[in-house]
Amino acid sequence: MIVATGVHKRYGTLDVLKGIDLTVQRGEVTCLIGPSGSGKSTFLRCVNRLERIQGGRLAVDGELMGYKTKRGRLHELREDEIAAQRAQIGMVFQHFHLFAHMTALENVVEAPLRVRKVKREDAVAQGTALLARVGLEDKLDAYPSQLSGGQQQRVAIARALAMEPKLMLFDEPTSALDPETVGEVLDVIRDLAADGMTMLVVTHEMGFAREVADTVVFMDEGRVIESGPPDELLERPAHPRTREFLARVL
Amino acid sequence: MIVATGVHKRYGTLDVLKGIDLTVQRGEVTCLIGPSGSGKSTFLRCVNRLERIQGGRLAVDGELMGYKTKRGRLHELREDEIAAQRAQIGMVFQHFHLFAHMTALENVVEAPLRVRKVKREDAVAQGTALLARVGLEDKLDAYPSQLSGGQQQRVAIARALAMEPKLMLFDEPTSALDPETVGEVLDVIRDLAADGMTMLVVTHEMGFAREVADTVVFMDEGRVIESGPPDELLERPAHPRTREFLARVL
Amino acid sequence: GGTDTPDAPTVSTKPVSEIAVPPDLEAKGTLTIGTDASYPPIEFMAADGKTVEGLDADLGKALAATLGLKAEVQHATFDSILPGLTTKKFDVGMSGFTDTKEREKTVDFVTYFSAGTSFFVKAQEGGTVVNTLDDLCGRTLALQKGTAQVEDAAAQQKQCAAAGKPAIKVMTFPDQPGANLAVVSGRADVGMTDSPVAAYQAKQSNGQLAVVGEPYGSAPYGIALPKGSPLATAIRAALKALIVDGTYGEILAKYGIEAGAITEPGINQAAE
Amino acid sequence: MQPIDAVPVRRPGRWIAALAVALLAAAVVRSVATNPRFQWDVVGEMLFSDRILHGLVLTLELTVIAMVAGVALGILVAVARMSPNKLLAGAGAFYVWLFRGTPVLVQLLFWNFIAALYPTIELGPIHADANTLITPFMASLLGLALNQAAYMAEIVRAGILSVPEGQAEAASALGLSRAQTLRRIVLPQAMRVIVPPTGNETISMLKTTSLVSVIASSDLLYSAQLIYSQSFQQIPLLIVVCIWYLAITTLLSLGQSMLERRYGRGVARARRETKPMRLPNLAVAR
Amino acid sequence: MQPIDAVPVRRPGRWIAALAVALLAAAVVRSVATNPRFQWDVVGEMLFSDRILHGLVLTLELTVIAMVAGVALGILVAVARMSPNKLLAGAGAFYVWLFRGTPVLVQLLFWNFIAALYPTIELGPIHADANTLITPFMASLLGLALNQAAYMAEIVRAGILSVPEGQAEAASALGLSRAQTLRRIVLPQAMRVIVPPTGNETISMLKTTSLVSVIASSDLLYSAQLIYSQSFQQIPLLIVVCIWYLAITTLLSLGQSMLERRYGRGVARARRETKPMRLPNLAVAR
Ligand SMILES: Nc1ncnc2c1ncn2[C@@H]1O[C@H](COP(=O)(O)OP(=O)(O)OP(=O)(O)O)[C@@H](O)[C@H]1O
Ligand SMILES: Nc1ncnc2c1ncn2[C@@H]1O[C@H](COP(=O)(O)OP(=O)(O)OP(=O)(O)O)[C@@H](O)[C@H]1O
Ligand SMILES: [Mg+2]
Ligand SMILES: [Mg+2]
Repeated sequence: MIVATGVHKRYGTLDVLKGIDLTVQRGEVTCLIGPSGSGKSTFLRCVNRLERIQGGRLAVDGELMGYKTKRGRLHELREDEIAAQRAQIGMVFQHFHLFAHMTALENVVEAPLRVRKVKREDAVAQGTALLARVGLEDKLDAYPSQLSGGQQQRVAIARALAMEPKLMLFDEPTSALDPETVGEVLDVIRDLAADGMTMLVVTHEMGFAREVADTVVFMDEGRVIESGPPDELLERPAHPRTREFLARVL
Repeated sequence: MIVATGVHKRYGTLDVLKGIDLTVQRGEVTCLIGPSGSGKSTFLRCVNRLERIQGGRLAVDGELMGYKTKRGRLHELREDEIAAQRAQIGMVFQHFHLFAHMTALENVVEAPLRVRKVKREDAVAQGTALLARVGLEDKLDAYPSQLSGGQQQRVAIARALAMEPKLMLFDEPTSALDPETVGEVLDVIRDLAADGMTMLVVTHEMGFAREVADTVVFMDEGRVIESGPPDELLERPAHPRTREFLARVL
Repeated sequence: GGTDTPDAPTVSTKPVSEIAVPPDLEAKGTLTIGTDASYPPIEFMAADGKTVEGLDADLGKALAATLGLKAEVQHATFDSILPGLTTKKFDVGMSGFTDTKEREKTVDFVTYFSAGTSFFVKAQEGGTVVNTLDDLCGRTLALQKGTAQVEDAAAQQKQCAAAGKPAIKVMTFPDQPGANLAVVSGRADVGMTDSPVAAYQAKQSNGQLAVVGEPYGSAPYGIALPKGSPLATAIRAALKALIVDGTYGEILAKYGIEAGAITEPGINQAAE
Repeated sequence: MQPIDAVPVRRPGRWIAALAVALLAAAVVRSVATNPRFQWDVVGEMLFSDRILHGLVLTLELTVIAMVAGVALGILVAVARMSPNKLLAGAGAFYVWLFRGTPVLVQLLFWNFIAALYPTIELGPIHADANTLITPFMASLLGLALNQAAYMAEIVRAGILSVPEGQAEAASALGLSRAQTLRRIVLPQAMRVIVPPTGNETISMLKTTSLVSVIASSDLLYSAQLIYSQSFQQIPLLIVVCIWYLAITTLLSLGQSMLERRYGRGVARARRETKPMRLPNLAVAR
Repeated sequence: MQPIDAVPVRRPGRWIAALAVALLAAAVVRSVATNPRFQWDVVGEMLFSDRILHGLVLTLELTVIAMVAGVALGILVAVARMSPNKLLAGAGAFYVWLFRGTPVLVQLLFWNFIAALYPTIELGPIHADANTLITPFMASLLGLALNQAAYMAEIVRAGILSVPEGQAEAASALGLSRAQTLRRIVLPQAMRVIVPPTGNETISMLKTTSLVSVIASSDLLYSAQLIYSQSFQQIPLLIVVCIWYLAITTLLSLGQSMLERRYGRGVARARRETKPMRLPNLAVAR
């Protein structure tokens, strides 16, 4: 589903990603772990082209993100073509970023209505079903400010799912939550995994990674240090840096 | 140091504290735990009179907070008298609330300069020493926005200590931090405890409570359910509600 | 165009001792004159931006001297001069006021000049021709707010309606330059103002404006005083003295407006 | 529960202040009502007179149209200024500089008397007499709206900058286009910051419209001035004007607080509502 | 590293827009420079003439004093409006209503002609002739500053509300008094929100001062009007006025951005600086 080869990303003179090679198979859950500043969020943002990359190739479902190849040369895509590519990828942010002026249901139906041009009644039916699926059937008309952090994050997940994405990206979806509500959100993600959704999850919850991930990838200083099945990588890390990091967070 | 008897607090028609009895001895560390909404923050805010109470008595170091007794009757204190009481109690907030337009050092020296009317050079010397004590000697001139969460919280602690308080209140000082920086702040609080500072700490970090607290108090729905030494309360809770809560967070 | 600044006025400074000046004014020693210095040549600001010049300024100083007073000519907006008399901000108002019945309801006038009204248009081949008030019907007319011509136009409006002619489209501007610009830009067909003013601005406009037709009417200009003020008779007497000794004639000649000279000043002589 | 039955702090300063304000108010009301110079009879007579009402209508027309056009154009200019396209950003900045930098009065004179500079206007196929193309009403609107747009552009820009970046980012991630993001996500949230200063501007505009007097259009204030320039009842007529302005300002302020509540939706926390920002009570003597 | 060597998206709309703007600008400059009706020689001659410079000085004096007084009074009114004391809050709200609701022109006339209403002013021991107590310059200042204070009060109020409550709370917890909290903690942070609209207001004030012409004080604009009422050079003199206003506006805008940077201290995140708010590029054709 995701094929990244030698992805480079620079901010000004700061090299943030220094050649990322990473593959996520369809239907697989991959967890991305690593210290603060290692470039995990940046990589996620490159995957749905919220950031442009300066080198390498990044394809989702066989399509290069942001470019097309014509007569052997890369051509930049237009805004609307990039928007169409993004619409196929769901993204859940650390701080939810729910639209503050819309109710939970309005948040969920906005993109289907405007981007997929679904009929309003269909969008509302789908949105209601999605909110029910994340356990918020009684919060349809609540504004984000009236919801707890865990509830907000579940709305954000429903909002991303409403576009029926092929791939979901999660950027530390539980790290802004208080300890008691973390569980709610992890349950929802666990369900999605069980349904076969392809997911790339940046997380600090090692217990969750161990339980749900098919592959765990450890990044540091803009590079992938090692990757493998969770029980292997988390129990018997090959690389000293991985060991050092795990010692600190576990 | 703190003696609370039957403290009641209402917001409009909502009874938040329904008779809190609690004593904190000089030089002791007390940890306050309990589910969200149980009134932990509210109690802390009553202790330094950021909120008025509607019933009961609350004294710090033998003085009623916000009142004086004259000829057998309670008299409300004037603003400046309350400010003087508050100046003796340090408070550290969950979200730090550093003064955004001041550097770390300016944050720390502000209250000594304005409230204690210390000479500038003395305040700066003391502030520099305090920031060094929390491990931030190289961040004197950094603005809060240039500091990580853990660093900001340590500045907030230094700011409270600069008033040379008799008592320190902490309201979930680490819950807005990312997992890797929680340790920095807990280390500082641990040091304070070792130095004999009297402290009342609202926390979700059970490991920390077990290690540092002399007493752990469990609150629920505006009441103290039980309290005791940490290994007793955390290992063999007497009350079913405590047991249920601990099962969820541990 | 340039700005003609006439030489300093030559004024007879000999007090006429038999004229009785009200005691409060005598005590004060100065005659405060309110004028709107944007109406050349009746009154305008000298190049220094502080001294007011023109007929009213010169005549005002001469009158004050005759009464044994110092003159203080203060610039004020036209609207504010008559209210300023009530508040005692000014002792007299001299700003080319036409003595009208309407104005006589609130103030007294000592008449000192007789001005007709002239029409002016944009100077161009085959431009608008206006000879009489009747020619105004159906045209766009530019006026300055608060002038006597506003009332003339309102009266003529009724005449046009009575004669079954199209109405006048009146545009009333806050100041005379606005009205002039309306004529120059073709926004208005014709403007109407006191004859001396019309002649002066035609000269100043570098050939952009032209006076057309014959002046009509001969409305008296009056020096405005608070209603019932005892100063009125004193001013009239002083003015009479200036007419007799020739100072009056000299001042008018200086601005080239001898045509409007009068021989006998009166009090409240508005035409019916 | 042991009740708290405390003697409140005595605040003599507060009582003295209250008394002073009350006395002052009474004195002002009495003096205004009894002073014959205010000529309250004339006020009553002129308040609903035809000329005043006609002026009022023009004032309202100009205010509404100029504000609507000014806000719309202001949004475009703000967006242009913030555009990544250098040319557009420059053009937007120039617009704001030029129109904020020159007095509305001059702009009104310019549009109305443009024929004095350009007797005929040629714009490609259009070829027209300037005076027929731009009527005085058009000139008023052009002058007021183009000027207002420059001020609104600054207000809108501040509003847009106040919306957290995450909102636009989340919209992009969902596949919304830039235009949709602006219209559906950013602007509605920016409104919270945009509405209060726009209220100020609208109330200002109400009064600014009286500058159209320089092109001989009679708004509320100029109508009154024209009347008192003949009848010399300056004070009562100005009172009439103030009464109308105050009435409309009151309505506009009500409208503003309704809009503020509307766009505050979902922003105020539930618990915030019972707990307004408390502020030092500086002016009261202790 | 495998470089990305992609063909950029073609944006013909952008090029056409650039060309159109450039052509338009060239046409306007040419036409303005060559049209004899602008009388550029007179503009050059009058730009530094004494009367214009005197008017300019009065304009600047009034703007500076009225803005300083307006801001100071505006802060007091805003604090009063937000006070827990009902009386003070009511007085503040009334002040804003009254002064925003009446035109500055009327306020200026009121102060200048207060003698028409109250020939002598008696305030306890003070007993003075209204005309000598309130000179035209005083009247101008009173009118402009009191009016400005009402608008500033709204701006300051919005600024204070924008400071997170936690800031004032942290200050209280440290034992700072209410006055200290306001002065040292709340206001400095509110400045970020207060400065931009105050810039708008200052630039407005620059032009509003010309209303003092109703009380015959000669500011920049009125000086020009007095000159052209005699010399008939209306157009070049208005151009002179615009040049001066534009020059001062430019200086004020520079001052504003310096202040904005000063009060932005500590607010912009380090990483934000390299990443400005990106906005939809609406106006460019795709
Ligand atoms: N817009 C930007 N401009 C400049 N530098 C940036 C920007 N975004 C990120 N960076 C820098 O890139 C590096 C990687 O940041 P990134 O947010 O990807 O790390 P992360 O692994 O997600 O860390 P965390 O666990 O703290 O979220 C950091 O040094 C960061 O400061
Ligand atoms: N200012 C207020 N106005 C109204 N209700 C309030 C206010 N502050 C707190 N409450 C209510 O009081 C109750 C106790 O709140 P408090 O913040 O003390 O809980 P807490 O134990 O600190 O919870 P948490 O762990 O979430 O911080 C909650 O129901 C809350 O909604
Ligand atoms: Mg990250
Ligand atoms: Mg709490």
